[in-house]
Amino acid sequence: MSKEKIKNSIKTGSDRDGYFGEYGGIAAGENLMANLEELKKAFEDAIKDKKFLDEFAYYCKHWIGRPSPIYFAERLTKKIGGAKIYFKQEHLNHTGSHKPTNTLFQVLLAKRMGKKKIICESGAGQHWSAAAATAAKFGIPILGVMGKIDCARVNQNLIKAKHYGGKLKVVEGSLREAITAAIKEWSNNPDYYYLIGSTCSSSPFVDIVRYAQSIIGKEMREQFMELEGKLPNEIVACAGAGSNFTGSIFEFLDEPEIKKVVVEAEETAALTNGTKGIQQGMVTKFLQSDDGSKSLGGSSLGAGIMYYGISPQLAHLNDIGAIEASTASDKELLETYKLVAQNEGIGISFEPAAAITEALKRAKGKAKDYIICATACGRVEKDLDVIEKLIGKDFE
Amino acid sequence: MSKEKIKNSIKTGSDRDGYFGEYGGIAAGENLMANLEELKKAFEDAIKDKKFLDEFAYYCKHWIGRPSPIYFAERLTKKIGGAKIYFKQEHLNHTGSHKPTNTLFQVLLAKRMGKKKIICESGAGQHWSAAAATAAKFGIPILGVMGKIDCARVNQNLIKAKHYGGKLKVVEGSLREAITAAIKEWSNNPDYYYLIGSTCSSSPFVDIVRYAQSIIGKEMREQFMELEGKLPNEIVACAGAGSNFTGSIFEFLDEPEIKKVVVEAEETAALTNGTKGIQQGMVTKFLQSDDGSKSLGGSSLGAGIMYYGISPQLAHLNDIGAIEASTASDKELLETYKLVAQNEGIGISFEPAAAITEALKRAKGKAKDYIICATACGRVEKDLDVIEKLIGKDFE
Amino acid sequence: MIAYFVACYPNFEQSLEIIKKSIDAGVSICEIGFPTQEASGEGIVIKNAHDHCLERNITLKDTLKLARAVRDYNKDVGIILMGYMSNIFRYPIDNFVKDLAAADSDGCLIVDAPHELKEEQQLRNALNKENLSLIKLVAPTTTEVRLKKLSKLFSGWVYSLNFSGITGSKPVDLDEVKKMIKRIKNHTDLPICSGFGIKSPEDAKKIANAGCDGIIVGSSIVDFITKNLDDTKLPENIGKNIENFVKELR
Amino acid sequence: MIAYFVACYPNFEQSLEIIKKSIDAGVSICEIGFPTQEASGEGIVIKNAHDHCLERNITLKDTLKLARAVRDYNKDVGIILMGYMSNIFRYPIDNFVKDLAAADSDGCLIVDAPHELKEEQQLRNALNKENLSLIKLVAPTTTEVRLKKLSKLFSGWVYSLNFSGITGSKPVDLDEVKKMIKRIKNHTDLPICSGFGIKSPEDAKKIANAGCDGIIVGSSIVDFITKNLDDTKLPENIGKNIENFVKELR
Ligand SMILES: Cc1ncc(COP(=O)(O)O)c(C=O)c1O
Ligand SMILES: Cc1ncc(COP(=O)(O)O)c(C=O)c1O
Repeated sequence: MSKEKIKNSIKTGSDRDGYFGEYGGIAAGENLMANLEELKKAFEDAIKDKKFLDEFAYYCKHWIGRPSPIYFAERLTKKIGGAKIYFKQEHLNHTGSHKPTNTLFQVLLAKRMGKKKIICESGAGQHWSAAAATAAKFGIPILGVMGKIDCARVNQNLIKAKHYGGKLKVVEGSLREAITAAIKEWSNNPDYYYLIGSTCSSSPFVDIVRYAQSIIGKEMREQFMELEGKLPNEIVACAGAGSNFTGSIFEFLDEPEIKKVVVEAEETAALTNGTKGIQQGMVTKFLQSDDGSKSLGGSSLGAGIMYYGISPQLAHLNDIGAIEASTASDKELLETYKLVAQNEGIGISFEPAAAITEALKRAKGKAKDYIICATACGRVEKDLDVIEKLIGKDFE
Repeated sequence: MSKEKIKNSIKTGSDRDGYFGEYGGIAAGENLMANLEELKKAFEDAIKDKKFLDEFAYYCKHWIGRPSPIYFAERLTKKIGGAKIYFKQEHLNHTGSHKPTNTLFQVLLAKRMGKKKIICESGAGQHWSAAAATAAKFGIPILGVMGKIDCARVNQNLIKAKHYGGKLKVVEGSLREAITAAIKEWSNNPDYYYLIGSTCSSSPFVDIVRYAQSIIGKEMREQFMELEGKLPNEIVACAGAGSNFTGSIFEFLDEPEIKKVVVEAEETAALTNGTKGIQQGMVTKFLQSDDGSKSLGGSSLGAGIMYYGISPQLAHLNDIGAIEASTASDKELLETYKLVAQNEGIGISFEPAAAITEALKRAKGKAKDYIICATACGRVEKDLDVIEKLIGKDFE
Repeated sequence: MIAYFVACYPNFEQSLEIIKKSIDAGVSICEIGFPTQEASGEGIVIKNAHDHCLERNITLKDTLKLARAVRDYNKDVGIILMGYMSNIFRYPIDNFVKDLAAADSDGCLIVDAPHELKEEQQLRNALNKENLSLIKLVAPTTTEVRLKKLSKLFSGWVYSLNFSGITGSKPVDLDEVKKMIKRIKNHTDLPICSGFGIKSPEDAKKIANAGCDGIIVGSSIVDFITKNLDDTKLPENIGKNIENFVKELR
Repeated sequence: MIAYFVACYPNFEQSLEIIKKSIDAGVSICEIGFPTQEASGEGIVIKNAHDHCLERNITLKDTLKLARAVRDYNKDVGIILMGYMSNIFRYPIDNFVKDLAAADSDGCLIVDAPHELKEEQQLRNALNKENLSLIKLVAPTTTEVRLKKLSKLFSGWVYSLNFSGITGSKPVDLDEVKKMIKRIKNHTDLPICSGFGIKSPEDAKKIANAGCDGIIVGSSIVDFITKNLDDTKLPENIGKNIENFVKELR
């Protein structure tokens, strides 16, 4: 990896005002501005502090179990016939997804800032259980907010979080409403740390989460160089708001020869089908009514990729052609889950099934030395009840 | 690690006849003898084959996600006040326990032997889901046998195994009956590979499983030397039949200064309360009726440590004082689960809770630089429903 | 006294009638909130009113119509549109400012648009050109450095938040309010209005005595409407309710 | 003809009566299985009979008593105890051999005790000293090398397994049986008895013609007992049943 400064690098954080091109920024109430400023300063300080970064690396290794390995999906590759398909096995992380890398980074940041309590939102409950685990590990009380709709289908995460000692507040709706409600909690308690779960909301959250998750791509570089002697030709990852995808590709942003493909749930594809707007603290693409007063979008099996907005950085990168966007349907998620289970002995959750669906399509017919790496960012446990209900009989 | 031959080393496999001292051997039907001989030869050949071992190491790394890290349980250590408590995080392995290391090794062995189908038994279903995943990964059909009692409480493992493509046969009873029934299946189909889940049954199974799982201790040595510059003073691990414990301590058998403590479920503590007998293919300690016609022992929350026998090697090592044995009660398992969740943000299953229970007792009041390492060999998901039912309300 | 209304709550006609009666009762500035799902700064009372209007497809356009009708009723009352950036951005901004001017309103107040937001700057410039105000908020958490910067952007009057948090969530601490107003006065000569947490005429009086030039009542009025939706005399009763506040402020 | 009985199934008295009538019907060797949970080589029919006896606390001691009673009834019939190592080991071995001799039985056959097992060696030595036999089994999967080793240990007669698998699980392949017997004959002059999968007198005849010196019927007899537990004439009917087998073998 070249250490020289690259001219016109796009591998950067947000600009001075928190923007990525014309997206991002801070669209927050005045009462949160001091918090956001404090957070930004704390973040910038922290990432210059070797001790802090060493601490993050230490717990990444020993608590989360990083690095997550890359894995050559040999039988799927053979079945599809074409490019070599790899998985980045983020599901092997503690708590079963990429989420704890972010919660670890931010809880350490909260600790460094002297915060005594944490608030967070969650969609699939993966962030919630990861956040609650992290807060327990460092002995900090935590309050989570989730939408009723999501709670119903990811019960295991709720139970685990409860056992870790987290308190949960359930609100009507889904992730959108959970974020709104969590921000309200923060407004009411500006001395808390707000632990956001993805690359969304106001600056500097997008940069913080991207910073933490970029470890995914960094590991990928090292691992591919070691195993294959070269980097993958394409990197594919799913996105709810985008932390998993951004983390997977950020490392390679200045290498345009590597294709970067983000996959959204067909029903909530903000990047593909959204319009520019200002909601939930940021300027980005949303699935929204024309007048901006309502969110749109249906429901996906992938609870974690069911967000009606997208990371502002990804909106920008998509506009400038640095990434490509695609979608996956519920039917495809199910089929891909089965394929992966039966051919690789890996039970992935619905979210990474979106990425792998796309990877399989792209692999077909490609040269044998072409490499496509899909990030497998979740394990199936949380979705198992739903799958059993839906397609249990298929497996008899 | 010294490479010299140690005089009177006890870090060995079974003797020429498959015995460890007066335990072990082969107590199998004549129709299985050829299979066992074939297996022994194949095993001895395989572990001399660098290519085979490299393959095992490759998949350990990329599919299972080994090495599993060691983890300093800082808050528990502080809470208890005494020795430093470490966890060996085997629950971070793919499928969530130490089991896939064994299934991977044996499926590779089966492949090498040209076997076209696999049979296995399971108690907690951890071995079953790990075995089914491994068989799927290598495209080999698999038949599992489990007892009805166990099936009822580890439903998630059964569903996952089904999705991997495994066929399950349910028999009356628990692990004992499952082993008997699986052996019968093997007797009926001697061309199948019998994939045993632990260090039990006839020679060479005990050696095979021990060989595969010894990676746990090998990793521990490297990791402790790197992190602490010294080895732990005590290693504590739970045992059903003993693969997890044997894997954890085998590496250190010739270092008597390291205490090795095996923890059984109080209700099924064969090593502590058993008598010598010959059942299930081996000479070892069992909880049995005086006349040897029936097994005894109650039920433990730890489905995976509820076996009425014990590895013959452990019976021997216990007789010669190379290891110590202890037990944990259901009440203790529950309490320890809660403690670990709330203080370390790790949701362990009931089996490792046995080891950690013992580790906590031993840590109390010890010197601050004394190190106790407990193997955390399973994650909670499979036990979550049971915990919710039992102590859900405690956590509100 | 400044009163906050959710536009077209419970519908256009009643909403207009309510506002008219409020003006008659002595409201000097009408804050008309335009409905949005994005009500992250609002408590449950106001949020529910927003949801009621959203279900009936009330838009910012309807809100501007309402503002125009209010102006037609009264030439002198202050009219400020209040809401979130989402709707204005989608309107889009320049058209919104044109329509706001056409409605002869006085300006707007945007909850989630700090001056760092480029779109806020765009809105502010457009409003300035039309001689309309962008009312800025100051919160207890606003730092001195920031307050100084903000003071250069004040226009019309200053909205002083009585506490950090969402509407209607906490009791007011009078000493804090006094401190806030004093802090802001150091930076501006514009009127300062205090909002959040004013539930009763007694609250209003206390806060008014804390040194501000006006008080803003929101949740309390919306709550009254919600609780009396079936009352045929609702506008009149709101008027009486507001008279009670105004009396205390004289 | 060799018949396999589960000791004390369904109880001591009936079991004894059944065996007596079987001897009268022409059984030349009685194989009396002692009950154990450890019935890993048995099919469901025999396993259920074992479980029945275990529930009634039948032990190896009871089995020896039964063997003694059988001997008292008939001086010439062969009596072999059959079962698993578990019970004998716990008895323990030396006492078992003493009691077996005292019961005037001819030996025993242990399913799960290959000659590699040290405890088998111990048992074999003890039996040898008392001039009792340890019947060894040969399976289709037994290799030539192994068969040669085994042949040195043969005693009494040789149990040739008709297939690899558990009792009662598969149909018999006659060619395989012939091959088996021929292979064993190459190594020994002792009588060879074929067992497993012999369900009917016709089966018995076919197998007998394959060159063996005796056939062993197990599941089929146990099954008959299980299905006719309430029959007061059960022993007699078993006798008739066995006569049908014996007829085919003459
Ligand atoms: C397993 C899993 N994958 C992916 C996502 C999507 O989130 P993001 O886009 O932030 O990676 C989630 C969110 O909850 C998730 O749980
Ligand atoms: C999580 C877990 N730990 C421990 C065990 C005990 O098995 P062993 O003694 O072979 O390690 C099991 C067995 O299923 C298990 O599932």
